[in-house]
Amino acid sequence: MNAYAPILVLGGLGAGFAIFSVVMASLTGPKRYNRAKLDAYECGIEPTPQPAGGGRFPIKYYLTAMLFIVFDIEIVFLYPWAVTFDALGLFGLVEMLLFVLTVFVAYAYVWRRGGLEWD
Amino acid sequence: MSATAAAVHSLWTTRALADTAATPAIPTPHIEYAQLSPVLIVFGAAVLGVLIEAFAPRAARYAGQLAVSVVGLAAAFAALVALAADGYAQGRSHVAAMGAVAVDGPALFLQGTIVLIALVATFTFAERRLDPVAHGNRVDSFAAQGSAVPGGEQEQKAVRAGFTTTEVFPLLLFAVAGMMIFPAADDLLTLFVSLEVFSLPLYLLCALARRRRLMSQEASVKYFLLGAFSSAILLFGIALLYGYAGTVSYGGIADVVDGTAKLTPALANTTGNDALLLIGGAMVVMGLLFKVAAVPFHMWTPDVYQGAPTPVTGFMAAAVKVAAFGALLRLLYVVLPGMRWDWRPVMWGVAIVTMVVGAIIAVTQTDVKRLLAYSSIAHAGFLLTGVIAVSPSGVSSVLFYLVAYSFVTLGGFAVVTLVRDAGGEATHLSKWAGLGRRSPLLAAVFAVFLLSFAGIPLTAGFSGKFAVFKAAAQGGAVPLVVVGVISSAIAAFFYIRVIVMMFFQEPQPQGPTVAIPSPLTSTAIALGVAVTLVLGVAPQYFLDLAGKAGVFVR
Amino acid sequence: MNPANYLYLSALLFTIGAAGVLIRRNAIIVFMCVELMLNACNLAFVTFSRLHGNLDGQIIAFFTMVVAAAEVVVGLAIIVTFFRSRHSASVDDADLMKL
Amino acid sequence: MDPLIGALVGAPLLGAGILLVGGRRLDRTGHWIGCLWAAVSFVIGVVLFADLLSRSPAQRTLTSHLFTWVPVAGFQADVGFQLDQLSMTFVLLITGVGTLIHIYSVGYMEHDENRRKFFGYLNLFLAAMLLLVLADNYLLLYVGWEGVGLASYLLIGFWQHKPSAATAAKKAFLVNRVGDMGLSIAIMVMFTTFGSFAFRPVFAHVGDVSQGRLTTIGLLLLLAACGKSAQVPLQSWLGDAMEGPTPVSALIHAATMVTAGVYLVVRSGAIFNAAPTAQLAVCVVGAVTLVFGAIVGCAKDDIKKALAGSTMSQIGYMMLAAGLGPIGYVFAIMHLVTHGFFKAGLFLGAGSVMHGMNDEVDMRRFGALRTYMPVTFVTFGLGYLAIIGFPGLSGYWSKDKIIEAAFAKGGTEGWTLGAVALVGAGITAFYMTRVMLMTFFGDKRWQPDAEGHEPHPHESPKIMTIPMSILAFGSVFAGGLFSINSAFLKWLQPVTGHSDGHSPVATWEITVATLVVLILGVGLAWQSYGRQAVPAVAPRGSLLTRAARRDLLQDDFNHVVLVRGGEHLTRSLVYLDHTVVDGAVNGTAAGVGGLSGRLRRLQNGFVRSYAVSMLGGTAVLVAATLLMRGV
Repeated sequence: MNAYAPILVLGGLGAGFAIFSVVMASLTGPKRYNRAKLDAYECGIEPTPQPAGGGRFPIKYYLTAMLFIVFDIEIVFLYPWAVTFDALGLFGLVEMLLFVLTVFVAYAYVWRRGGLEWD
Repeated sequence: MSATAAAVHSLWTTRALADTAATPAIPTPHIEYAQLSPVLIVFGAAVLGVLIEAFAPRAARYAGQLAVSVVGLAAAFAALVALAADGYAQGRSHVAAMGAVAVDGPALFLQGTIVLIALVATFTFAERRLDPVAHGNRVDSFAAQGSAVPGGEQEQKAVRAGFTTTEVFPLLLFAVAGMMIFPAADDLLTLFVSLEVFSLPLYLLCALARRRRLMSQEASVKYFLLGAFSSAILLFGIALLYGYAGTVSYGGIADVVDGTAKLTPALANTTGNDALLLIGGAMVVMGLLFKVAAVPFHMWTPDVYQGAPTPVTGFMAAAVKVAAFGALLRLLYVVLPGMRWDWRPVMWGVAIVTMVVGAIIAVTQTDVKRLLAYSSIAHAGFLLTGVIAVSPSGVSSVLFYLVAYSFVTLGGFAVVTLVRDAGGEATHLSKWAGLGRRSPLLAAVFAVFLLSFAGIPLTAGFSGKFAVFKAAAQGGAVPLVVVGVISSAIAAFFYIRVIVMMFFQEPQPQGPTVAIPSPLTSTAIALGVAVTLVLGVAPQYFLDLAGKAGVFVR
Repeated sequence: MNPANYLYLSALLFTIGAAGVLIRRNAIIVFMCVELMLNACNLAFVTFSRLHGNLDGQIIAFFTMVVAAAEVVVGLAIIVTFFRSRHSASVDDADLMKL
Repeated sequence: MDPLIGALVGAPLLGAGILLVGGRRLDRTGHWIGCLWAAVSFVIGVVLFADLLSRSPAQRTLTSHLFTWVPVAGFQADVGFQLDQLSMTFVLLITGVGTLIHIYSVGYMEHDENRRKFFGYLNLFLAAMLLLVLADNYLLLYVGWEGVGLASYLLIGFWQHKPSAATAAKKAFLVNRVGDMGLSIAIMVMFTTFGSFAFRPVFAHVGDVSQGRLTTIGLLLLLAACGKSAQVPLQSWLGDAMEGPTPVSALIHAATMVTAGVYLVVRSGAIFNAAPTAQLAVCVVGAVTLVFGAIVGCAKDDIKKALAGSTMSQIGYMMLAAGLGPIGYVFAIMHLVTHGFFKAGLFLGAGSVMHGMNDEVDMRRFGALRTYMPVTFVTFGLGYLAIIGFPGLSGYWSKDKIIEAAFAKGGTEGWTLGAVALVGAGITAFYMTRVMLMTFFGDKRWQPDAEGHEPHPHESPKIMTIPMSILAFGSVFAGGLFSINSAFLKWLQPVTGHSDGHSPVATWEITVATLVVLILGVGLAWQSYGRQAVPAVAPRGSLLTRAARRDLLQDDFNHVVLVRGGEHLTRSLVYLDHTVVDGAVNGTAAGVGGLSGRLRRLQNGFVRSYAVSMLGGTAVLVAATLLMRGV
């Protein structure tokens, strides 16, 4: 049972905070609704897209998403290095610089070939 | 409360082990740049290629890319030769980059083969004389704009503007670099990463055909989905092997399998469970068998070979097989020799099924590219017989066979690019009827390649098959050799059938024409013929070379 | 808690992914199932890492994530071009080449 | 010096490679490249010759082991060369005459658009022929043997747009296959008998083997020699082979390739010496062909075919000599060399005549050409005198020796063979005089060619006449030079061995008899073709003449016996084949095909079913691995 205690504590804390926030907001905040506010929030695009042309997303959306993923994921290598920066010394620095440089080459390609332009 | 806090803490930390208490000292890693230089040169050339794509004006890209690729590959080959001359192929071979990459005979031999294949493939990639001139621009085998919808307005615009996908060169180089690491990988992580490094560019290259783009894209989708599926299975196998041995380095796993490793309590617990080893090993081997196109993991091969642009097909058929067989050899000979009594019978089965199925299905094929695809499947079976030998001569015979096979394959697919009609390449076999009348030289060259595939004496194919079967027979796999010879006979049937078709049938009235290639493709074909004949007539030197390069470092 | 349970979970996820690849028609979903398989592998790696008390497994998980991301990028690009030329992402429509 | 031996073969091979791969861009220079590599090969040959001469006779055998081709325990196929006096003689003949003919062809083939290809094939031929004579084992010799066959096939059919040339090439190829079959079976028997096919071990162990085996091998080798050297009964292809360009006829079908059979017999002397039956068979074949070819030569009106008959006949002499054993080996080779000179010269002369006469070959349409083509006339005339054995010229020295050796065999055989050889000499004098008279003397019987062009005979360019002159020089002096102090005999003796034999007839008697026969032959020819005008249309002629015009009915014989008989045999075999063999073969083929069709259906194009197969395969793989551990 002891093993599950932390989970229970964490769950309790989380639930408490959620209930507290919602209740407090409804009690104290002003109540002026509009359409945008009533919509569910989904990363800034319409949650139920129904544009002309059969409900397809523009290709740009995927492109941006893919670019985001591929550049975002590089952090995963930077983080462990940052933690052990001292221990790895100059070797680590040089290697990481090379790594980042390579990522920048990819960035340069994307940028020059218009991958970052929305239109 | 403090007990609870510690327990919460343990959710995201691991308890420090006794011997690494306090701040664990990380030994400063080091990388032997000189020994890795061949791979690094190719990677460097690839990155340079990306920069050319980014900054060079469109008109200058083709020449720039071609120059960078050729120079990079040539430099890499020079570096490989220098390493071999320095004795890294024999006495000085060791494991570089903190146990990630082996620098030894088989690795250098296979890397050299891959680099040469890539060099020849670069020539076929750069061929611009085959397709008719479109809107005043010479075009190659690749799509004007890969992202444009086939037949759409954007594509026509791209064609009119004379766009070409010069990205194929850096993609090729990335793939080559991955393939160079693949047979040299000395831990499972490097194996997996290099697998993906060479696979991902290939998926893209498959989709970039200029003609028949729907088929090309379909090939790409199939290759990608199945390839991703197989690499997921391979990765799970790696996970299980890691679970069994507590390490992913080849030497470490081999020690655990042999029972010579120092047992920690955790290890004692997992090594008791052979299922982890057996299942994991089988799954990793499956991932490699997928790449070499062994039955029953072969089904992607004909579809992808047919759909992909022919230069890419030639490159894939040759280089992937070399890289994957290299990795398979290292895995089975370095990591798993301790359990060869388990995998040898299984591989027997795979080899037999592969040879027989490859040869039999090929009999009824009507498309040249699919025919060559099935032939490559059958050849994978022949190569597997050499792998099964588990002897030094097994290694050297497979190395030799790979060289013989790959250049013939490259040449064969290069010939396919030359036979064309209005719709691009005329790959249907019926159109090849009477080619010997129309273009005797080309038909004769193709006949030489086919004879080599069939393993007729005085060709490279014969020397290779002979070496492999000999090694297998000496290794006690005589029944396997018998099956091999029978399926060779079946295979010879359809190779000869094509030759008969070319020389003894009347040409069709609306038959294809044979394009006059530039020196690029001619070089590729001539090299294929030269290797076929040299390895067929005087194989001894190369057999010796392969024999000298046949010792793995551990 | 017995680490074997994590392994069972991982095997379960892997199987679900594999089954998805075989059953689903939409290329994107097939692909998501492959990603699920990769993540099942990650779970196994991390569990074994904990079991053996070394960090190798966790490092491998990092690499797997990066590789998976690269695969996503390549895969989505391929599937999107495929979809655009056929107006269908069903893998069963990809049967121009057979026999 | 040893690597030079390889270079000897390599040079023309390289030339062939360059010319055949080089493509059209070499069209303008290709012929000179071809000549260059032939000449390089000749120079290397001369260097090696000088090297051999500088050694003592016992040490004039150089070997060069290139590599082991197929290394298996108990079966070792090496690629190695052996250069001794015998090979050296051939090397000089092949490269020397070859180079001259290359140069001649530059002029002869000047207007042919495929001249580059022609020179490529010629180089290929040189390489194959050199390989044949330099091989140190029968297997490699076989490679060269097939190589010259290939080159010959390609060159006979060089003008493949002519149906007759294509047919002739096919015929040569087929007939040669019969002989090649003999050689390949001989090699197999040899291997089972001696466990090797290298010359040295085979010849060293001849004594340990039963007579029957040796006779079998000898007869099979004879069959091979018959095919390549156009000996009865496999001679029918040579006449048709004249469809090829004339330089080819000169080089391949007169001077070198067709003598390969003689080389084979002489080289295998050790085997034949121990198998008298086979030896006698060689003699008989040689004697029969000698007369056969001579008779055919008498009746042909086509100048090249007449010469082809003569070639057959002269090779018959060589075979006869080779069959005599140590008495005759040296003279066979000596006649081979002198024949190489004068026959090549004669063919080149014939080519020169054709060159000036709109490619006309019918001698009945020649006549009186001696004033129009003085150089050709003189060189051809010298060749003529040499071949009929005019005293002092090359043919006299070598042919008389063969006749003498035939008598020296002794017994009835000796008398018979000697008499046949003597009669052959007479017929030779007759038909060669006939050729000479019909071509260069008498009245003009020129006729316009098919397109109505009147012939304007003219001397050929220097590039053609110079090689002809050099060959004529050889025709005159070679035999004499060889005979000074028995130089040739001493040179070859260490390889072939020699014994003098005891001739029942004195040398001077033979010389006189030969001269008498010679004069008879020439006189008869003068009577028929010199004094009387030659009719422009061939008269009906006697039965023998008519038969001879049809190659003594060889083709008809072949047709009746082999083709018809073959058809019957085939028909019955076909029946057997259909019912029994086909049942099995077709059953297998259909089985494979059916299986193929069924398996093929698994490849249904659906990614998902491929994935099922992969996953299923993995499951089987895993299960099998686990099972193995379980077992």
